[in-house]
Amino acid sequence: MSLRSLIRVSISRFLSVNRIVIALHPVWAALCLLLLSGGTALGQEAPPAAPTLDTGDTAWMLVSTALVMLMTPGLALFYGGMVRKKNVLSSIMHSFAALSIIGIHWIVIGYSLSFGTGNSLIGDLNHFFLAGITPDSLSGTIPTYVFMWFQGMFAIITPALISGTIAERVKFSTYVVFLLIWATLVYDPIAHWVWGGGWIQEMGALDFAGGTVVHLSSGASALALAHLIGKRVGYPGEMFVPHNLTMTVLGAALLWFGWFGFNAGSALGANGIACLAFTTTMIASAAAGFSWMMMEWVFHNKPSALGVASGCVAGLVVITPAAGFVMPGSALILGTSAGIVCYYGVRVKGLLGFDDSLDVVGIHGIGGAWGAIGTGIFASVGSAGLISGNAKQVWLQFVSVALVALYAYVLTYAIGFCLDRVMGFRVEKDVEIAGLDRELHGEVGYTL
Amino acid sequence: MSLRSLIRVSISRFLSVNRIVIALHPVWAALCLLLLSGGTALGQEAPPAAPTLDTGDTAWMLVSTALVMLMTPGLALFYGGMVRKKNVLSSIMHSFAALSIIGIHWIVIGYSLSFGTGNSLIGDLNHFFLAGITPDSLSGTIPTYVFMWFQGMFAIITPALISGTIAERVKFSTYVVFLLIWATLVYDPIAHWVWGGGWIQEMGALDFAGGTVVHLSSGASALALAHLIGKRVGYPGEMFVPHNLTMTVLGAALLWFGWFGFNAGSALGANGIACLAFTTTMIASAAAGFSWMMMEWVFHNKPSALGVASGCVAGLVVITPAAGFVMPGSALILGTSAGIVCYYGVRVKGLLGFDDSLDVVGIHGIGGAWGAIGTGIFASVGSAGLISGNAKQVWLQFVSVALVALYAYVLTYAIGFCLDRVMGFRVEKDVEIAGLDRELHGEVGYTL
Amino acid sequence: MSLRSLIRVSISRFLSVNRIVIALHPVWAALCLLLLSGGTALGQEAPPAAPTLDTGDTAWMLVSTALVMLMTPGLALFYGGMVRKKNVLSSIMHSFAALSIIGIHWIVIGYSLSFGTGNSLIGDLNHFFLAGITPDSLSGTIPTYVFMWFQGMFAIITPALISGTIAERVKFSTYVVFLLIWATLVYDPIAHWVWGGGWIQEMGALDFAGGTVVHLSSGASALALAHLIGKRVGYPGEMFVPHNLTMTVLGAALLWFGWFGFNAGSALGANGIACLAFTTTMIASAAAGFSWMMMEWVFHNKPSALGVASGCVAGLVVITPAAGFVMPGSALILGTSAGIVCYYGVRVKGLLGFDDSLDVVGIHGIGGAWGAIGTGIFASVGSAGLISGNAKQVWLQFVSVALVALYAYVLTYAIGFCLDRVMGFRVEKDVEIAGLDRELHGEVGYTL
Amino acid sequence: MIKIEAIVKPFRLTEVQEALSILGIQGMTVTEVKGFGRQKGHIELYRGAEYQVNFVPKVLLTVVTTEDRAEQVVDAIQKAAHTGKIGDGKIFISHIDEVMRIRTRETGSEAI
Amino acid sequence: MIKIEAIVKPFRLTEVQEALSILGIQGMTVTEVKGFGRQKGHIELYRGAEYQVNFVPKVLLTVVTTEDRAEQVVDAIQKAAHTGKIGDGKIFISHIDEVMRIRTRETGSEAI
Amino acid sequence: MIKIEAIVKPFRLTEVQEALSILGIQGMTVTEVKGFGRQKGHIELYRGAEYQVNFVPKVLLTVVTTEDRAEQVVDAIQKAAHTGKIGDGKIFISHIDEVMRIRTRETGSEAI
Ligand SMILES: Nc1ncnc2c1ncn2[C@@H]1O[C@H](COP(=O)(O)OP(=O)(O)O)[C@@H](O)[C@H]1O
Ligand SMILES: Nc1ncnc2c1ncn2[C@@H]1O[C@H](COP(=O)(O)OP(=O)(O)O)[C@@H](O)[C@H]1O
Ligand SMILES: Nc1ncnc2c1ncn2[C@@H]1O[C@H](COP(=O)(O)OP(=O)(O)O)[C@@H](O)[C@H]1O
Repeated sequence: MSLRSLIRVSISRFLSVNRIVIALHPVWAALCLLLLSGGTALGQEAPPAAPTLDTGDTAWMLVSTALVMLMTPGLALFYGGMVRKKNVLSSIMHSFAALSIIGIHWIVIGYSLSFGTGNSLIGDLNHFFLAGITPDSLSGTIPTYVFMWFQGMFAIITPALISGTIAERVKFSTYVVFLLIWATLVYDPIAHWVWGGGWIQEMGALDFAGGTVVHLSSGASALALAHLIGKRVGYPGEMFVPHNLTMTVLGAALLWFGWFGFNAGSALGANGIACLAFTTTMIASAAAGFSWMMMEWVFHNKPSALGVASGCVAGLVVITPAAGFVMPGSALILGTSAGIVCYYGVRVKGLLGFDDSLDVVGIHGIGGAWGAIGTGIFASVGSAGLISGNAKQVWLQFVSVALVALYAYVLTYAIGFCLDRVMGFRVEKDVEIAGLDRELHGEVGYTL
Repeated sequence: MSLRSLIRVSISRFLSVNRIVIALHPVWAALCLLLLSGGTALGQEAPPAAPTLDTGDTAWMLVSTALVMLMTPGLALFYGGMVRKKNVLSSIMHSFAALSIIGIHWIVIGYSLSFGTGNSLIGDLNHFFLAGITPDSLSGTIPTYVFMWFQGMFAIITPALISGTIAERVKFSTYVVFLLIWATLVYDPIAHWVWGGGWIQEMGALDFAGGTVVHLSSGASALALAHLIGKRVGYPGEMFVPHNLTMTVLGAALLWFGWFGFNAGSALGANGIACLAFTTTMIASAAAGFSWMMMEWVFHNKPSALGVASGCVAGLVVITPAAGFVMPGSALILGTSAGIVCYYGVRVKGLLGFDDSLDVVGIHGIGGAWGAIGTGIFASVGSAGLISGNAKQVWLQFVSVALVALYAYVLTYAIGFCLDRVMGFRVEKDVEIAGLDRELHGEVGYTL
Repeated sequence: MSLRSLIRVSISRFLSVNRIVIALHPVWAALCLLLLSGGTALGQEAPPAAPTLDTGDTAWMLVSTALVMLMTPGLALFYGGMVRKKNVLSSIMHSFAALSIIGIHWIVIGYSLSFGTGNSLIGDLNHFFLAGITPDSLSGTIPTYVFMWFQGMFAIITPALISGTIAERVKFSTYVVFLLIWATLVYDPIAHWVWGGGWIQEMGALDFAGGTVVHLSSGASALALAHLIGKRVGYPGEMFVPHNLTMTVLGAALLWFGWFGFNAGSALGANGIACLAFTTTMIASAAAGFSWMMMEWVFHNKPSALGVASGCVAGLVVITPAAGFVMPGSALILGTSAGIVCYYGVRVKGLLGFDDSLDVVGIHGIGGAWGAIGTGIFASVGSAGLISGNAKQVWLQFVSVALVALYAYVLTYAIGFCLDRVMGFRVEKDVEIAGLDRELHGEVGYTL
Repeated sequence: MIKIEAIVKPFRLTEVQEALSILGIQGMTVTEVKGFGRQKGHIELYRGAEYQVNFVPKVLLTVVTTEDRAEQVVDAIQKAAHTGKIGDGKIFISHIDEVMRIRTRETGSEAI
Repeated sequence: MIKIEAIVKPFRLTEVQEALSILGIQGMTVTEVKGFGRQKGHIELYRGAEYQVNFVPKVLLTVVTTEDRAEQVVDAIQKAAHTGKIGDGKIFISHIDEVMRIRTRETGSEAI
Repeated sequence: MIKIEAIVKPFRLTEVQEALSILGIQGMTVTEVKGFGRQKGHIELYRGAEYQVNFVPKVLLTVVTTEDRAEQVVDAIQKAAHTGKIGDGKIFISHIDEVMRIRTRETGSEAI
């Protein structure tokens, strides 16, 4: 089956599915997607099956998986420090709910929908409840169990990222339901497209560690929810000031630390590419922290800790899809640009007038998109981008960015819209004023 | 030197040493048990000596050991956030004192008493001061040094867990002495019974990563001290509210992160069982966080961050003895039950009317016991529990739970009783009211 | 070329250079050093090139590198908690600026100047911008990329350590420039001397993981800046009390955790020596935490959390140069002495009347010097110190300590002096009173 | 001189300040306080232990002004702080003998 | 109307409130303050640097009530806050001109 | 009895206390407050959002003393708190009816 025809097929299917999805209630849509997965398998299991277990690779993947798990609590602190004191625990809850709920969803259907053979649009349910996986199953040189959880940690942090946009006003019960539907209808399909043998992978678009799957998808979904849920009471007039930046900085540090597992772990082994990804990750984060700091210094004469922390995260976002595909010099360019692009990115909400509480759109959406395009430009290791004379790669990246963003935005808006009708997506005004910690969770962050 | 004669030597040495221990007095019960140890040794060194060093296994065990070390500071924060502001540093000190003091105790006698050949009740002093261990010594495929410290980190965190029960009123000097005696008379023997070739191991009871050795023993000991030390001034009338839940949540996150080393590291290598243990650990923690949250939601209509964090820890406690023996489905059941069992567990103190400041009994005691029994029910990998048709395993688990709990309770009560007589276990009332940080440690947690 | 003559050469060159350095403006000095690097190579690449990649070693080094990276944010918290609330973010910024700026400096010239062949005084620029390194390049059994970043993390944390001395009053812009010059003129040469094939390495002085390169150099430089910048407004009369010791304790915990990568990672593989280094590191930290605590207990009757945390860090500092060279018993002696030596070390500033805000001189300077000497005394594994009958080693250690301290002090003073003239090293008095967070960074740490 | 102390709901503070600055009153001192009264507090739950927190966070505004302006100040505060729900707070008015501006030693109406 | 300001030891607050509610007084305002007086503070030690902290945390209770009830209120507070040890605190009694309830504009005794 | 309330810059507190103890006055109560007035606040920037923080941290010193000593107390505070820059603060002087020491029930000048 030729690549061209294949793309035609996939895209047409993709669109048709999409139409259905938009038309129907999420749960139906889920069904449709699942039914479609009956089709003949066009994709294949992500990592090529290899004969024997390598203890070094396994050790590294066990650690990487633990590191990526740590990123979600890191995110909880990164976000928790930026909200107002009265909402700190509710923001932390958003991440811990993702850990608990997607942690279960993943082993039940998530992994199978994402990495089951299925077709080019969605996996299958052959691994429902991890069916068919034993301690002896291998994915490449590592046990499938650790590959499964390494991927699972990505599925967990992605919706948690979205929570930053709706922080300080989202209704917790609705958020919990949203997590489950979003993971099923948005994350799992996209993960399948890019890594599970789906159409994007077949098309040849590159995403080393999740620039489109994780960051772009969460950023685009965040924009949809920002549009849907509306502004916080008093925004932007009143003071919306981070209540504890030391917590935010600690969160950024844990994110950075965990990101080494996120990116270098995506090599799925302790090899030269893992070390390259580690190198580019460190360079991009440092460079972006520096460039964001310089932007603040030049334009406001005040380099801030929040700025450096935001820059480092932006750099990590942008290098994610490129980590194992680019050389250090390119990483330096991508990182430096990340700090500048996202510095302006977080200002977009002001212009377009939506309330993205913690700048998920500005950093993960815009940063994720730029990173994916940048990968098409700078790819040169085990792949070829513009600088290696392969201009077409930029186009492939662009297609994947456009369609993933579109899909994530539309579906998330649809899901959010239905949930808003059914359960209400937002708390009462007086609850919002009194604070979510006290009203929804019956506790307060500090008694100092 | 023949095994028998070697054992005779070790035992005689051991007893002579022990006479000293007993001369210092506390525990007759200990003596009785030790006298019984005359019989020939059936046990042997925990990990079977294997020919060569595997760098992958070694890498994983180095990391696991560091991860388990991080759990103790994680516990310091988990506990520190739950006490009142005036006692935060004293609670943190309890964990750091364990790191410092048991850290030394372990290399001097702890490791040898726990993992020395000895007999079925206690090890020997052949490894006094790590005698006989060199950088070339191997335990299985890893250097003995890393095996020694991996086990040492367990010995450190176990007494630190107990400190949660006596927080906000225990006298620091007495606590320090307690650490040393408890480690020698309670932890080291139990560790030997279960992992060092002792009677529980011989009996065939299962404990993959320390459900009985770490959690049940600390929980039962905590109950003894709760009975001995009495309630905090003003308990339960006044407000005993966590002063900084963000710190507690961070602590829970570090515990969770470190627990991957605790459980998956207990495979002593980067192999399929390590990955299985990692998988079950993640599932149980997520499931328990979720079930505890749902219990709060159903019964109080307020799912709380403290609840989710407590649930996650409860799930980790319950899966600990089972981690490498059960399949994911069983882990889901164990985890879900953990959140429910411990949700009620922390309410027991109210009914029985003792003051277990930070719920060590409710979570580690009850959770540890349930986990050990549950292992007997669900064991199916490299072992056989009830669901694999081996009902006897449940009985073996029950016996080990009962005797470990009894031994820990009785000895701890005896040790505590003596220390209370000799040094006093509790601070003066006005010291308790003014706060331990200021009064005992001459510092305050915050100057905000 | 014989060792003796070689040492003569190196030392004479060293002194000549030094004279120039002292005489001239830093930039010139830089030039001189670089020009000298034209000479024939006497040194050689740090780790002997080995044929194949070992996944286990690579896994461990990837983790170790991530662990050492985490130490710098850990330091940010360790320091941040000790300053006054109004300066917490500025202190955190000092560490994050090092991560961002030295993170770039290292890949541009730092790595090449430190580990390029060059001569016995400085590397070369052959690896300018990591030239000549590919994902396939190996250093020993690990990819050069991970070796490069492992070393890079050391280059990042060293100047960050210095920032503790000038905290609460240093001008951020000047600090940023200082970072770049100091890394080029002080850190990179010293790293080359000790690990890059420079004169200290040739002379045969031992430094397993950076006692002289990291701790002594930062401590001596800190002293120079303390002399140069002067005391904080109101020091010592007013209250200079840590504003958040829980943050400091968390920082200490992250430092301790990361230090396992720092020391055990310095074995550059997952082998017996790495496990030995892990063991000695844990022992020294525990012992020093205990001994510092006992000193406080005996002399003030108040063992403090800050004391234990300081002691643990002191123990880690002292064991650093010895970690892989000494046996556990020696580590216990070194650790215990560390707590006592540094307990007095932090009191030196009071006697000599300088203001070392966070005791960098007392802990890293004095501790680093003692550790280097102690290594000469206790070295016995893969090397021979006094206790192995090689008294000369103590002399070699002494020479390296004396010359590194002298070099670091003099150059740092010169750099600081010039910067003070050109940009001013210290903020205005009213800025210092209002707090650096608000005035320099336009933000505040907490809004509680 | 008259001292006006108003205990109001924290989220009305900005409104009150704007109302006062319209009257040309810039100077005031604000203190965070805990209020006990008809307005009930909230409930917190920690591992099943239920605590009734019976205070409500309030802010205390202190404005010192001249006799003649006192009434309009009180009026402005009352209107701006008013929500009509229980817990809107109180205003206490009292005489003080003297005011001094530390910077200039000015006293009386010059001082404020 | 009478304003009663009592500076008491924090851990006596609950007792005082109970004593007042027995008198049927629910409304009061509480402020956390630092007290300096005969009662000495404590010493803190950080890496050998010794600091004498010479304030003691106290709480300031403000109760506004009518002339006729003032005496029993003072009495109740004094009894409830009393421990007999140095640092029990002070009670300040003063007249205020007017009280207004923001919610209703009621004044005088209706307002409290 | 006279109640003297002084709003001063936090970093002058120690000086003021020393000045008062020279007068033999040990007892006082200190409250952290937010001051609004001529002295402008500062600007904070978070991801490009600029916030004008228009209060300034101040401390409120409350000293109750006898008529005869009031003047020198005010004088001492004014001198010690004075920097000459905008924001030095205010001193409010008012009469109170009675003071009671909780520990001893002493009243009047014995109570302070
Ligand atoms: N007698 C009083 N003395 C001092 N402060 C009071 C008094 N009564 C009420 N307050 C303050 O006024 C606030 C509002 O009073 P509350 O009775 O709750 O509502 P409302 O003023 O609408 O009747 C309380 O939180 C408390 O701070
Ligand atoms: N002259 C004063 N003016 C204002 N407050 C005072 C005065 N004297 C004492 N206080 C307050 O009363 C508290 C208790 O006073 P103190 O002298 O310590 O004990 P006692 O009231 O038992 O003599 C002090 O902490 C302070 O807050
Ligand atoms: N009318 C007022 N009522 C109460 N407090 C006031 C008043 N005016 C000023 N203050 C307090 O005095 C402080 C200093 O006043 P400000 O106008 O800033 O400087 P200055 O006193 O030098 O004129 C303010 O921060 C505020 O706390």
